[in-house]
Amino acid sequence: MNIIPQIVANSLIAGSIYALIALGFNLVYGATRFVNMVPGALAAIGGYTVFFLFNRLGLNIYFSVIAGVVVAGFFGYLSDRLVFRKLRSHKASNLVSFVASLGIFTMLQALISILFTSQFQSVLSVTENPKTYQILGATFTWVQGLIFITSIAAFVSLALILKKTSFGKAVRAVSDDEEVSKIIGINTNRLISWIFFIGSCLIGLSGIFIGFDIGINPTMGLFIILEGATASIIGGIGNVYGGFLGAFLLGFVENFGILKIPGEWKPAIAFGLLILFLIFKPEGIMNKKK
Amino acid sequence: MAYLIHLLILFAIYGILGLSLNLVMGYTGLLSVTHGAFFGIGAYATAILMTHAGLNFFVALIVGLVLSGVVSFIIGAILSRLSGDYFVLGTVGLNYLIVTVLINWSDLTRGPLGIAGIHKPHFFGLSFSDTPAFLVLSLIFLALTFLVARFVVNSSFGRALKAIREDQKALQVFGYNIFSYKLAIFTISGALAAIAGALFASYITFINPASFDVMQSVFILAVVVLGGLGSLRGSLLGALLLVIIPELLRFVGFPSEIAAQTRQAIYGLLLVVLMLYRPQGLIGEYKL
Amino acid sequence: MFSIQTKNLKKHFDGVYAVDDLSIKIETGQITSIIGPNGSGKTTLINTLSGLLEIDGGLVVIEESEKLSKITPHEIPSFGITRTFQNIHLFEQMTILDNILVVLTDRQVFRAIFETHQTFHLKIAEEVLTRVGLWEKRGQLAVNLSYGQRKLLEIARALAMDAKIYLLDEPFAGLFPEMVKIISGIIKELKQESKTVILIEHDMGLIRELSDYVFVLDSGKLLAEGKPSEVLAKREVIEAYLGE
Amino acid sequence: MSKTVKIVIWLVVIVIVIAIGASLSKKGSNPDTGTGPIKIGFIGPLTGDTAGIGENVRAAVEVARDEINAAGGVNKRQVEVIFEDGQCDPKAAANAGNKLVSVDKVVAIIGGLCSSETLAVAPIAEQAKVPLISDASTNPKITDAGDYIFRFVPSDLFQGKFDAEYIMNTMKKSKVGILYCLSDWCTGIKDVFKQNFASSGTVVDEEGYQQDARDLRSQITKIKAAKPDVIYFLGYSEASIVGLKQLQELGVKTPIFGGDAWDDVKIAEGAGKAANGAMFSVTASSKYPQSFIDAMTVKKADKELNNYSGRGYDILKVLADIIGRVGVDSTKIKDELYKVKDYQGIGDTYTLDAKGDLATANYSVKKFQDSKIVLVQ
Repeated sequence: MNIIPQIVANSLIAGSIYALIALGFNLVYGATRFVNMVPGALAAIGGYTVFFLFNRLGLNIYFSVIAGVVVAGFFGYLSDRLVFRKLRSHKASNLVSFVASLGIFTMLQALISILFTSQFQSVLSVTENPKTYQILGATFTWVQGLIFITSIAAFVSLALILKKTSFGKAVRAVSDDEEVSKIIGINTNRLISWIFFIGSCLIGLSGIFIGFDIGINPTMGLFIILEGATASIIGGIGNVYGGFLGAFLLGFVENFGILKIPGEWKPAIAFGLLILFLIFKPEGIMNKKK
Repeated sequence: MAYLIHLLILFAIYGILGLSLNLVMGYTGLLSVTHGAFFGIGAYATAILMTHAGLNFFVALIVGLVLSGVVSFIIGAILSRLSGDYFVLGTVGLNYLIVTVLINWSDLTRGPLGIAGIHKPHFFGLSFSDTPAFLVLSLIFLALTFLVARFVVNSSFGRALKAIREDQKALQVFGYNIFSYKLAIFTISGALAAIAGALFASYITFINPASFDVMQSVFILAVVVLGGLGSLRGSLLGALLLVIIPELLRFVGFPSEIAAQTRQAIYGLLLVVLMLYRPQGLIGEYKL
Repeated sequence: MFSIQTKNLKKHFDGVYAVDDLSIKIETGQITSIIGPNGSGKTTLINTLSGLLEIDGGLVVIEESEKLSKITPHEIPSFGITRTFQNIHLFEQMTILDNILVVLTDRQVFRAIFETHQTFHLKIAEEVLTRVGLWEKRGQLAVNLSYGQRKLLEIARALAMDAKIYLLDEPFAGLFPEMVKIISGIIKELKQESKTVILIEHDMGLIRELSDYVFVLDSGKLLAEGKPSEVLAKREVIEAYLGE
Repeated sequence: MSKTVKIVIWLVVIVIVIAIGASLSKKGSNPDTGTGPIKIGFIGPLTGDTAGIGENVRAAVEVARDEINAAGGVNKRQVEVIFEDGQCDPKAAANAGNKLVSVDKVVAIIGGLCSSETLAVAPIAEQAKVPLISDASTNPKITDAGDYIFRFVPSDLFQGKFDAEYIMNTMKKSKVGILYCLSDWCTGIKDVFKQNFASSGTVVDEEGYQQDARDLRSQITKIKAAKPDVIYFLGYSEASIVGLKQLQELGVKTPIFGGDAWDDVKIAEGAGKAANGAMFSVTASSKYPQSFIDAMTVKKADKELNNYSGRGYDILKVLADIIGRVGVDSTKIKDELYKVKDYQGIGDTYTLDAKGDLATANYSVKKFQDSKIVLVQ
């Protein structure tokens, strides 16, 4: 029984989750130009909000998902408004902002485990048998299918917003050069907060999907942000299209790599790839050489 | 009182780690999140040499020092090419890689089972098995590390490091091969961290890969950032505060189930407040 | 004897030729000025000569012996070259004294670790800093100096290198008259010590007063060269400056 | 950075250190003087990804403490249990151990749940002559960690051997695919299982996964390709729920056998139908008494009742019984612990051998059936 189609399916599923994270991560990185750890905690916040609304209060699933995304986005906006905006006014270096984002990350993660204990929770109760689909011998559940479609949709809509709308042009201007865009009258602070909001919504969504597919626990954030960052570097940091491509490349390399080497080396593949790209092609596939 | 001695031993270990990281971060301006791995390499080198090869602690320490120096040379060679955000991400990636190697190379490191039964150091009949004696030994090593660090910092090499921190591009033009300087400071800092690793392995008598992961590197980073970048005494201060104060929280009667999480939350808040109001740390001079 | 020559030197950024097939000869012991409108490739030329930018084509010849198609920044002192920067590159959070000492002490890693600055280093530093009037302020951090003092410190740092060839990128930009006098005095002293000076400047008065030879660049090409009085009178030079 | 600010900061630091020293010596009660509460320590992971198990055992020990105190305590003295977070990390466990031994001067310590905690605290307890009784550390190295070190859980040697024999002889399978987590418990059992299984079966594939990894699809796909006739799946609750679901999603029909960490209602409910038919071995223990389950429900820890919480409860009960007989002298307690024989607890029947380990460990096999756990043998 040939397992290649199953490996391809696994890679696509992993790739689409990484894609959502990478899209959000890149959007935020593009505007702020530093490695931000906060989105990791936002993924957990998204997942836990849905868990609280759907599992604990039993509200409608679609409402809880939308609420989860908005709450994650709000926390992203809040972190920019209270901390990063101040740091930008101090002209703080991006290493200072990195350490600050690390502080917020640790704090949010600790608060979640205080509120929800550090138990592992599965969001979708699986009593009813999950409907699985079969394509060319590769099986996947409707949740995984939904993740794949949403990540494609998120990518397309984001690409359209950036290209067509005036908001999109302003976002690209700020990503290129914050000072210049200040001069030509863009209220960069407000815009960056909006970018934070959208980026955090995307990452919150990825946290929610991980919750549906696998489950959530407070310490899920660190690995998510590292995978997201790796995918963005491979694709081209700050470049939204690059992040999307890098995510699927990472998914494929990770899953096909396992064929050759034993499973326990799986995280080594992702970080090995990260180091290789950092040294030989730091600007990633999509960006031109800086 | 034995508990305070125990904490002071940990202070000495984290003081050595803080000093060695400050050389790379405070003086050369490289934000490295891989120091936990150097700490681990030193611990594992000593533990393996003492348990498998039955070497005396001090011999194992020296061999461990050299081994970690070689590994940090290789890592330095890889990382010194990167700069800014890429450097930070590169160090995080390498830390993960090294921990994965420690977990999976099970015939050398016994993988997740860790290495147990590492006995205390003894030196021609003089045994350091009880904690006060071990504290004296650790403080001696801390003093040695401090002197080495001060020697390096006050030398012309140290001044060049600060210049790399300030303006690497300009310094090149005046005849400095930046790559070899970064490589040298990485090796020195890695070797010094190995001392802390050896002390940790022999004091706790059991090590496993989990205690040398990215979170450990973040803790060491916090020690340096809190104490102050570019100030050796600052790293000692940072180590003292971040080892002692969390233990105080054990006595503040938090209900036991949230005591540990509140510590994490306060520690995260500390980082944020520091970065907002005092990025150069308590008694540091260099703003990151 | 020409201490530096460029042979069809080329430097491009994504197709735009900042330095386009440039061949110039710099006379030893002379003050040679390079003038031209903004964006004519002056700073790019200096950055290429000092190894900060890769050479895309052509050669750089040092002392008519070394033919170089590639220069790494840290090897230029071995060719007797040093420079200052148009936008100041000082070691900000270090004292003025350290800014000088760092270019005096040993470069080799191993020897540098076991060396601390000696009295003779201090003597040179004192001499150079007194020349620019900053010796009393040697304990202060570079970041706290005024704009003019920082320009002087950059010059002092270059002097401390005791090089043969000095690349000065707009050393007078934005200075008060008495600071201009100090720096032009230093440049003249360099000439008496038969050092080669390449000066980038916009102030025509200074050009006439200081330079022995002038090259005029326009969008990377050599427009004109010669004595300052002849070159500055040429019609096309004036047009290039006024912009057609 | 004016001089005065630096001096002020150093003064503040010195004051803090003195304050700590004073508070430690003042707070540290002198050795047990026969009055006031009997202090017993507890070390287990209250944060991190094994905190789920840690919190559950803590609740069980609290239930035991309340029962003892309600019945008038021991020799008319109340029992006080001091809970410290070991975080499954040697340094944190050593911190906790030192604090319990030298500041709180506890009479005995329940714990190290993770083997890494027990191995780190063992030398501290041994030096202070304070008995350390682990409720869940199965690393074989603990057997000879010291004569004050005990455990009320069988070492990996027993479980690995039993599982290998059960799969070979009862299930009559010969080609096994092993999926194991990279933690001391899983690796320990896997190594012992492989030694015993080699006698008549072959291990067709062996895939490890990070303890907190949640996407096991690639490992499962590889094992499926190796066509084993049984899968030996070792993991804690979280990874097991996810693993069982993904095994079902990937259409794996081969029978699955797990370790005693699966004796957890949460896995039955979390994995639901995906776990149907999966079997696992667990130390033969009668079902928990209803009174225990009700008490745990009160502490809202009922959903996560697992194999180790019963053991934590039993250890405190055994300690109370011993202290009742021989008083609080820790050496006497140590000697009594070696004499524990056929003590019928709620988690197991305990008989300790000369090394402080459980002498016997008979296992029963259970299986998941429609979100319930059913006894097979």
